[in-house]
Amino acid sequence: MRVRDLMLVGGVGLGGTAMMIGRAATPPGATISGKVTFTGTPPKMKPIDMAKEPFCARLHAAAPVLTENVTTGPGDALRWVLVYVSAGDQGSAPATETVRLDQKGCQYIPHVLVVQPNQPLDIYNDDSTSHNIHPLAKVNAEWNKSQPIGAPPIHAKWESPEFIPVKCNVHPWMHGWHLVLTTSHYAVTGEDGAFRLQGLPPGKYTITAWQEQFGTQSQDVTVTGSETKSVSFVFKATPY
Amino acid sequence: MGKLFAVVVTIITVVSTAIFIAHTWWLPPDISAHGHAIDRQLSETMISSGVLFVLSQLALALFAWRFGDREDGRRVKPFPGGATPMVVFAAVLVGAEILTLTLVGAKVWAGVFQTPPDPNSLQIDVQAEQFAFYFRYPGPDGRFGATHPELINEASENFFGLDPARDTSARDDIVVPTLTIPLNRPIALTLRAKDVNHAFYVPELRIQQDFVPGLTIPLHFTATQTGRYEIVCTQLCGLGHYNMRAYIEVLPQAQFDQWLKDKAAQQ
Amino acid sequence: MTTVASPPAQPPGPPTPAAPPVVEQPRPRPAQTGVWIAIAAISMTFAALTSAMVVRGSAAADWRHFRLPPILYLNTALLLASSAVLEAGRRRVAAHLVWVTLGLGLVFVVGQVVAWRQLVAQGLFLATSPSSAFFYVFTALHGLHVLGGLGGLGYVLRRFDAAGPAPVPALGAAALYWHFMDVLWLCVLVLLVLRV
Amino acid sequence: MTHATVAGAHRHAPPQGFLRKHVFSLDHKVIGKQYLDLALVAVCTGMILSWLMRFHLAWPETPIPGLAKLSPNGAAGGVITPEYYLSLMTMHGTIMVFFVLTTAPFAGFGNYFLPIQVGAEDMAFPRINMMSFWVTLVAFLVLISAFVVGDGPPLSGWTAYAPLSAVGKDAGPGQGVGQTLWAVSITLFCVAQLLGALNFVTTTLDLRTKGMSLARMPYSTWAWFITSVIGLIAFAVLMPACILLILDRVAGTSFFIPAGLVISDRLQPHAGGSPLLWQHLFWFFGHPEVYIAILPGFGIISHILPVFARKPLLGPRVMIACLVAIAFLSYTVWGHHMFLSGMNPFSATLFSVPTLVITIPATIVTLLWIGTIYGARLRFTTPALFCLGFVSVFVSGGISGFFLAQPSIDTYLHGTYFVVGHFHFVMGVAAMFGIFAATYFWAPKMFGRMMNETLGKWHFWLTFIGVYCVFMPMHYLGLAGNVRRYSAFTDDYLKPLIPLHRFITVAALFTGAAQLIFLFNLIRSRFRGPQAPDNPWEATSLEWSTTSPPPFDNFGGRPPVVERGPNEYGIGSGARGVDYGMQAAAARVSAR
Repeated sequence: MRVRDLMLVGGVGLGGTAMMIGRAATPPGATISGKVTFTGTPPKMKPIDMAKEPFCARLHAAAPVLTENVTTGPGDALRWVLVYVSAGDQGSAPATETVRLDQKGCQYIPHVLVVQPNQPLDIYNDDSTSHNIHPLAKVNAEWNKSQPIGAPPIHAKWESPEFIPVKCNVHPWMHGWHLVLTTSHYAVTGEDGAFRLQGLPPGKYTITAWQEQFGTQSQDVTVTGSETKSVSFVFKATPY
Repeated sequence: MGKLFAVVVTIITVVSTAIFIAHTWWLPPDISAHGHAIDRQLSETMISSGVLFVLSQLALALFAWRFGDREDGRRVKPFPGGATPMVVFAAVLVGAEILTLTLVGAKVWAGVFQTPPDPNSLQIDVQAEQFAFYFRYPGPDGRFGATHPELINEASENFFGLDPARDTSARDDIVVPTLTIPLNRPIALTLRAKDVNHAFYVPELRIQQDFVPGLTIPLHFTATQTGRYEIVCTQLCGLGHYNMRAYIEVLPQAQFDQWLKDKAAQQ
Repeated sequence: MTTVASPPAQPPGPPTPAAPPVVEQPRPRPAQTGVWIAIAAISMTFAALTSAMVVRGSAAADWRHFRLPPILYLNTALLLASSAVLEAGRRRVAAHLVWVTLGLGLVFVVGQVVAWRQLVAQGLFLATSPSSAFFYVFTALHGLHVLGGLGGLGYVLRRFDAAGPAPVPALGAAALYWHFMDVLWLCVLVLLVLRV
Repeated sequence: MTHATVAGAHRHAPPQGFLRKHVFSLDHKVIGKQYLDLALVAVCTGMILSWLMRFHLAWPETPIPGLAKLSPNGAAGGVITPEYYLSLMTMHGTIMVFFVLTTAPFAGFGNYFLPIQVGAEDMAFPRINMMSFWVTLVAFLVLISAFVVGDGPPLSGWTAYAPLSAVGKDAGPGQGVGQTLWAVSITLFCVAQLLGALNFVTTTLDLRTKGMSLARMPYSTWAWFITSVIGLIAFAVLMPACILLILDRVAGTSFFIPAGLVISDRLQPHAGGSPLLWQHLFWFFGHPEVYIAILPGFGIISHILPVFARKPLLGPRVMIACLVAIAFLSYTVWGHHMFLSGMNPFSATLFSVPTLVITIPATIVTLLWIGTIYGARLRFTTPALFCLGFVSVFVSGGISGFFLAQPSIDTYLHGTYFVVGHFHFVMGVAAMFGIFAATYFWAPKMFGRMMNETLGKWHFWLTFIGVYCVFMPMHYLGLAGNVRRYSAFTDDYLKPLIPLHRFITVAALFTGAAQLIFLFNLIRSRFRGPQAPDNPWEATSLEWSTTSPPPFDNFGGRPPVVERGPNEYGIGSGARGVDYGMQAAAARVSAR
């Protein structure tokens, strides 16, 4: 049971980004793909010192975890950027598969998690320490629950679209996002800043990119048939 | 029944006292310059109140043993001398003890909390928050940047609400979750709370002080032994109270200087 | 309060044969005593609030001074008048004067509400500043106690209507309480004038 | 005052019908029993909460069977979350301090026996008396409702330090609706106790029967009287403090919340308030509250001990002087809870002196009890055993006060289990022993039947040994620096102490289980067991001059005339037979 859980976590941790980019194996319709980058000097990704929680500090003794509010990759790529269809989507069947959020090594995995309204969300504590999950929701109902060692997963769902910052009250550095979207056409950029929205019926769409610190940018795109269009977003970064 | 009571009270008294005397559970070794005075005060109180404790419990036990009703029509005996001599005796005895404890204790207390810090102290800014401590050193420029609560952003590790964009003195401030201090050098902390009440407690340092939101509270001490100790919060601050801790790392002066240099380079 | 009439406790032993003569004492009046005790407790409550106000005001950068609504002085006059009427009513044991007091007391409470509305019109709400907060707390708490006093007067009037002798002790107790409401209000007013 | 039958206002006809007789009764005896029943429900609740806490401390990761169903929010899968632990702790403290330690010895027994002991027919204001009980009940229900409303019960402790208690739900689960309910409940409780104290003081001053001078009042009456004077001042301060707290929470004021607080990543919209103001107001109430809990115990012990020692209390006037001195001093020491709070360190010394001075009357009181036993003819009944146990645990708890009263030592011991051990001994266990002694002593009078002595003695021995096993080790934990109010001991230096915690937990579970004997005995003796005679213990005070239980107006329309003080034991030749003189001649009244 425990072993299987851990393997599952590992799987999600490694493959999470890939899963989110390609949700299904090339569905029919058009594709919008591209890359999110920045110009200017972004803030430093600072090492997080988890000395307060010896269990987690030991896990990251060799290589400290870095802050994730602005995560950059090679080629000025920006990671953890949400790209989604903000207008023009004709609607799709509600998502029913369970999304999983892990607390592992005193980090939220994934840092940015996308769900659709009422999609089941299971929250696991994989650490040998107690965690607390406090989504600072404004539109949805805010809650604040601890998950001690040995407690079962928390089953949650979000009812309305909202970008919800999530924090752990016990570990000040633990921050993540729950993004509740009505559309099923979305992607979260990986280390290379790339994204890919697939299976779009012909039509005119507004594509929006959202980064937690730099805000949003939008572009209108019209697609026909099964063409692939390329769109890119560039955020202006400041060091502080 | 009276004899049983006497035996039970005696056993309880003897066992309780023996554990105190044997120091089975006792204070951790003192690593502070001022702690020996507190320890002495504690020991003196322990001895004088221990004597009172044992005497009263044993008197209670003895009287319960001796003065049970044997239904023999014996007359009750009044307490020798009545209440007055005993009351006067007790008042004088306890009064003298109080007087001694107050005079000595007030001096100990004043030595810790009512003296100004040494002017050569190392200044460190401490912020307590739900549920962690963060420590700030002024950096190479020797100045602390101003704090702005509205700029506090834990996601980017800006725990103090510094404004490096506009405030250059804030750029080199060193912020760490472990209180690293040099050996035998007076340390002057300024305690500030970000959200609710907290407390700073290091048993080995024999020091404890609350953080109060809205107040800046000074606290100073000198550590006399190297090592790694725990700082814990003793003022109920919310759900993570039990897990609110930090470590204090006492280093020899040279190692401390090196540590500070390394940290400054990382900023 | 009354004094001890009986002999002091005796030492153990047979009771003294000749008990000293029992002196006739005035009948105890629990209602009066109760009101005195209530006065002590209420004074303590307002003292606590006053000290809270002093502490809170001593270091506050957010303390906003404002002018008290002038109607307060009219209300003060009304309350003092009502007390005078009640005192006359108590001495003559006259129910109609108690009715007048009841009316004046009601007008006082309404007047206090008008004072609140005037403050609200100036944009001074409960949470605007500690000064306005204390103003509302003091006046509301005093108003509640006045309403309690009105209840007491109502009880006295009901006793007047019932058969039997006039409720002199109850009237005396109610009057004592009512006068205390005056004194309390004057203290509160002085405090507000000085601090707010 | 001397004329007992004071006047028409209090003389009311016996009530008819079940509701008027047993529920909405104006009879002080019924109200006293209602208070005691409320305290019984409260103490069971509070003890179950402490069991859950103790279990969690010893085995933090072990699920508690059934708890997941009872509280799916606080203990998913049966494992208590840290916030739920703090909620349990907050509710345990609040319930025990307010609804047990204030309600039972003061409001409960006081209501029942104060009027009888002074020879009155009822309280001075029966209607206010009834209201006082019902407001207390509502306060209790409001508090308990926090378990089922909103995010659960509050978690800021029974002291509810601001700003944690004042900022609302950002401060954690239970700090929303739950904390507001707490503040409302305590406000109501203050109102109820003020009304109750008003009655107690007036009754004592005005309704004493013929011959009942102040000097002839039993010590329990004195203690209730002094306690109600303390209560009048203390609750009159806590009530406005709670009102200000409620306003901070619901109306956006800033009495206790300073500017610039960032809680749960949100800058709080408050400015300028003073958290220390709450602490001062709270402890100005809070320290006297300790004496509200324990002084009735002093009175009860001083009242009962001579009965079973068959000897007058040593130094009766000194005893009363000490009670008055303690009551007075209790208002000068509140700052000793705040030595390390950030107030001016100089004032710590000022508060430390009266705190230490209080030990003088407390020591004298203890010595008077011990001196009373000297040369006595002790009858070891259950109430007598609880009196002796009271003296023992009071000594144990009082001694540790010497340490905490000194700021220099408090620097180390503040906020540790040493404090927990201290106040549980001195105000928890000692006050409970007072309640037990009172229950065994007065149950025959209240219910007309004797309680079972064998069960009572088992109850005493298990409890007496049990509380020492629970609370004495807490002093050792405190010396080792074990911090209180922690839901788990994850710190390195605390881990070696966990075995001692397990010992305490096992002892607490056993001691708690021993209380079932008491509960069984108490309930059984309402229906079974030998009928109680009027004066089964051969005691002197007025309650023993009337029937068991007393009639509606206490003395069957013939108020007693008091001829002696309450202290007339061990008189006469010493031969078998009557060795005591009753305060008033026993007048057999017709039981209704």
